[in-house]
Amino acid sequence: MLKNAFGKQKLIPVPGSREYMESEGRISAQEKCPSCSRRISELELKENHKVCPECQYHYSMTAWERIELIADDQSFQEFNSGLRSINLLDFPGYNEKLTGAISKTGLNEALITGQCTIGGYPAILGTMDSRFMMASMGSVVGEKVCRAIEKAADLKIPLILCAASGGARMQEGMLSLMQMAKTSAALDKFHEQGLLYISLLTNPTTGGVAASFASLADIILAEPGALIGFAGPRVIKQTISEILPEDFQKAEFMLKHGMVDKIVSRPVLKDMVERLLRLHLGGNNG
Amino acid sequence: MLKNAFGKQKLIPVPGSREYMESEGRISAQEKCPSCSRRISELELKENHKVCPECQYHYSMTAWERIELIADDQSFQEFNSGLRSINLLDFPGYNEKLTGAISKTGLNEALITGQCTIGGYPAILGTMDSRFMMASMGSVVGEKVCRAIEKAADLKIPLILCAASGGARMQEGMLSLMQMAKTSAALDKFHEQGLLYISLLTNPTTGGVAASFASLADIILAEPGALIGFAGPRVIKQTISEILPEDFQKAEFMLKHGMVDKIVSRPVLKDMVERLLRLHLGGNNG
Amino acid sequence: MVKRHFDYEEKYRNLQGKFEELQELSRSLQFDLTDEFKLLEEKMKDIRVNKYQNLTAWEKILLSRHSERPTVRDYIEFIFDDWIEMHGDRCYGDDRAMIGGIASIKGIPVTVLGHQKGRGTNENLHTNFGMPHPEGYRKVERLILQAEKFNRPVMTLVDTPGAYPGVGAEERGQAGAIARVLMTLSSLKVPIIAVVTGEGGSGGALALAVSDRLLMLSNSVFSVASAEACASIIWKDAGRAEEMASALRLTAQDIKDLGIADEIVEEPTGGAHKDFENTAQNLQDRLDRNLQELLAIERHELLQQRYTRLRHIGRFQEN
Amino acid sequence: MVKRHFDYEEKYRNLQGKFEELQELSRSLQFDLTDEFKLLEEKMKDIRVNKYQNLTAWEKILLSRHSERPTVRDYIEFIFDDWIEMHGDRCYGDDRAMIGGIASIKGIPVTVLGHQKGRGTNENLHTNFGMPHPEGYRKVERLILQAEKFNRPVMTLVDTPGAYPGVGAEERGQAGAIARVLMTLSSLKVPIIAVVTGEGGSGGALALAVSDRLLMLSNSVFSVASAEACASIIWKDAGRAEEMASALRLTAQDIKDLGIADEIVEEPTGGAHKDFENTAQNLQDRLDRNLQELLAIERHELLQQRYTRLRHIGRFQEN
Ligand SMILES: [Zn+2]
Ligand SMILES: [Zn+2]
Repeated sequence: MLKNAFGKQKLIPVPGSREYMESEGRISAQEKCPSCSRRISELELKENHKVCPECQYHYSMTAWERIELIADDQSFQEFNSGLRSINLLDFPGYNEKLTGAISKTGLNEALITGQCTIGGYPAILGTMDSRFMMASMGSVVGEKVCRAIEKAADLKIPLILCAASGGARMQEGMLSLMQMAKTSAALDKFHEQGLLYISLLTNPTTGGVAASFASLADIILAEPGALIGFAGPRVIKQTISEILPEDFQKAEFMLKHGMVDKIVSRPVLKDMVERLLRLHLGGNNG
Repeated sequence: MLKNAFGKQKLIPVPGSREYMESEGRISAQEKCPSCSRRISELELKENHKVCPECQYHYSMTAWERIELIADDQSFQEFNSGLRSINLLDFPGYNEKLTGAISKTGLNEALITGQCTIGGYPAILGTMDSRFMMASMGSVVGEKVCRAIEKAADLKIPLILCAASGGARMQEGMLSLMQMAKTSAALDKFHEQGLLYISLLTNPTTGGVAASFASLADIILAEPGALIGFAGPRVIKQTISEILPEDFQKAEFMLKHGMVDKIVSRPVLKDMVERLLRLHLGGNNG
Repeated sequence: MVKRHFDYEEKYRNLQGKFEELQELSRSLQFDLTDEFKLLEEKMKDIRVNKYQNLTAWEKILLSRHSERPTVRDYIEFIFDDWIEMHGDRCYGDDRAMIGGIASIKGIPVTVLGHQKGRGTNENLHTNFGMPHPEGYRKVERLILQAEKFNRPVMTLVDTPGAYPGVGAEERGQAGAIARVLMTLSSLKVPIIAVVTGEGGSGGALALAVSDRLLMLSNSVFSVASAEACASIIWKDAGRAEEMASALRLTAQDIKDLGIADEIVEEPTGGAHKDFENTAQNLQDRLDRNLQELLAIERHELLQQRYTRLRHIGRFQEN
Repeated sequence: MVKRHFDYEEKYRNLQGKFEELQELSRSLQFDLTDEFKLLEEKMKDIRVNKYQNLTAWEKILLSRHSERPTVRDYIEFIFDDWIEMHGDRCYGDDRAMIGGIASIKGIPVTVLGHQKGRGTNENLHTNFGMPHPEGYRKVERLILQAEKFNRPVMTLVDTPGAYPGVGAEERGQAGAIARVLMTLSSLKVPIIAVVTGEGGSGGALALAVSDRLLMLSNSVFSVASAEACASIIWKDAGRAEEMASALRLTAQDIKDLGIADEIVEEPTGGAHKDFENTAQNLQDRLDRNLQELLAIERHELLQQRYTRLRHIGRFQEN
């Protein structure tokens, strides 16, 4: 699973690379679906919201692709983009990791937050990018989540956070773990005001992000096949030394076990979010 | 289980019977423990709170015996004793059943409620008597539960209800089922006031009583070996046609499955209730 | 032997068959009996209508369990717009015998909950014959608390033989799960309308019936326990279920007379499945009207009324 | 090869043994070295004390996991009066890795919660090595909400390698269960004091550490994940756990320096198990003092302070 999610960095075009030229249409690329092995062209994949037309395998999406999928055209106004991580513990190698992630993704951190409209309804939208250090949650991700929550509360509009994360950012030690408590505390205040929070769990949502803000929504949606859980499957395998169930920790497994409201495939995601926003109009929600 | 609980009606002396004379000390009786077959004299049993000294089997207790066990001497003041069931649906045979139960037990209904002190702490105490039509809940039991709740709320003192019931009183049809909703609604108001409610589950607590007031306490205690559950074991056996687990629906099973706070054996019950009352002093509780 | 199946329609169809044969024969013999046949046909129809207006309690039980009877999902999909089903109790599982979600009725967002029976064996294995486990009741609790958060009225549709009696259900606290829903609904700060569409069986049904208004379809029933169980427990004779059905006062009319149900929604002759659209349309109108009425009541007053209503159920004498 | 066991005491005992042999021998040879031995003995003791004042992060990890280290139940029984343990999540089970109940401290009723490790293999199988399942966190949520209802302060004792990573734990929603406790504690309307008594491992520990005051025993640790796991994930080399331990800043002093812990409760030389009574007594005094301080703060102000404290954790730059 994890491998599938992160093995596709080819898809994210680094300027000058073959993939970049493909994505620019200068090469006609053929991508082999990691699930059904069907060959799909970049263009076909893009037009199908990065979902395999054959087997519905959901390719990893970047934070900006996710925004493009959900937000109305041109409506997204990013905020707090200037927040950047610092190596607060002088952790060996963290600076280099950050620099690498920034140059690879063009992002300052693993989470983009902003205001937009979705089907005309105003909302605060946050999307995570697993290319950025597995979208682990450090001080910046925690802070941006809190500010997004607070912005939605100020404006009394719904909050939508699209999670994707391997967990806490270990390089920030306990300051990273505490972001779980910080974001959960901010959400408590948000819920107190009777506002709507929709969480979308994408591949993968595990560890500290799963065990904090991603699970504390009114409505929890998940993408088909997404890995969702507290502990990583490798850790579990080590602990119990048993073969894990076939669909273990997949979105479908989590649905069956009562942890998510709905599995929503990408082509209908925006429509579903719109309908949910419409049904939550009035009251305290815009 | 049920058989054990109700097979011991010998123990409840009906005036003129052999058992009555035994209990009066006119015959030196020997009772065989239904669990370990040890022979126990009436006196020994009485002095040991109706618990087998050998195997700790808890004999069925009458409502008044339970009051004697828990309330401080002479402190119990019964209220609402004048409420009596009527055959509101003209249900065939109900009048006769009621008359029989009343003459057998000397009670007007299956629940006694009143005010008392326990270790000096004031409380409202209700006890059920399974000899009275299996302590099924009809209009009177529901009404007396509500009045006990309201009395405790008025006086701002803790409420202790000792459940024992086979479920709803079918002879009162839907008016009996609705007592579940009625008692649950009254408890919601009670909890709103921040007051303490301790529920003691004794053998048996099933059906409509288990699925309403008996399960809605802050603290749920149970007697060792008590049958506790929603559906009766016979019904379940019919439905699933499988052999049930050894300790199925026993208090110990319910503890293991997270449904009760503590199993408290009869000799230490009063002490436990006292300690709980002491720890809940202050705040809204007296 | 207790009749287990509502077979009046079969019998009626047989009668109709004979009647048609008679017509056929008379035509072939060139007897002109048109007027007589017309009268006879009308009489037959009248008798059928009359039959359905005077079903016994047991017949209503059988009709409420009829295999062709519309399920809760059928009603939801007809009555509500923009139905979005929600899943799970966030704790153990998703119970397919209990469905819930959000939708709108005449433009007003509501939370909808209901027992889901299946049609046919396969569907019924999937939905466990409409008998929920504790996770079903915990899903209900989660969704009604969310309805309260968003100030959304709640509508419930009741159709279950009862909560499932099984080992897993007991292990996971069936009794407590039902009790919590009863308590939560009793003070939920939004209007609640409940409809018994089919079988209202025991505490498992009651958990969705605590409401400001209780409607019942005219062939639905609501009972403290199944007539079979009551006969077997009280009379030690499950064979007397039919007699027990009458004693229990469980028809829609009985429940209304007892002051528990508020309104009866008439079904067409033959039962809801004979004209689903009409039944569902009627029900929609009633739900809409009741909702409008409840929304007009000041919230504190509404809760007071709900409590008073619950608090006064039951009859007894006091000396 | 990473040292897996804190063996300083063994080594010290060996040294002492040799020293005693030396003393014995010198006595038998009638050398009068009393003064020299006294000096030597004091020097040895000083070195030991000094050692314990300068343990490396890894040594503290090993000490925090020491098999003789007092368990949470030991502390509870010493510190609190009238401890009554409560069980169950009312939903699925009773988690023996997480204990909770009510008790009093200097006459004030409190709700007490903590991770329970066992001593020895049997006990540890019973308590799952102090690694809770979701039902443990749901028991916590139930008991803290009850504490709030009765206006009872909450005290938690943290000692766990982490929440259990297993199939059942995932099936029953470990992530959501922990998240809910974090959220509930953040706004609980009573004072909360947390103490890390041993191992503070990851989110499973954090769920009991959201508080108004966080105390740490001087040899306890608190880490985003185990040093072994971090080394294996970041450096792909579990063998570098010792180096990772220092990088993670997980000792009580580090956590205090990071502004997360408020106070350090000193343990005796050799660790808490070398003088349990003294350690527990110290801890009781600290809990009592902190509770008095928190009870003196107006409730709204207390909640404001707790929120501010949580809201400002983290460091970053903003352009
Ligand atoms: Zn494919
Ligand atoms: Zn015995």
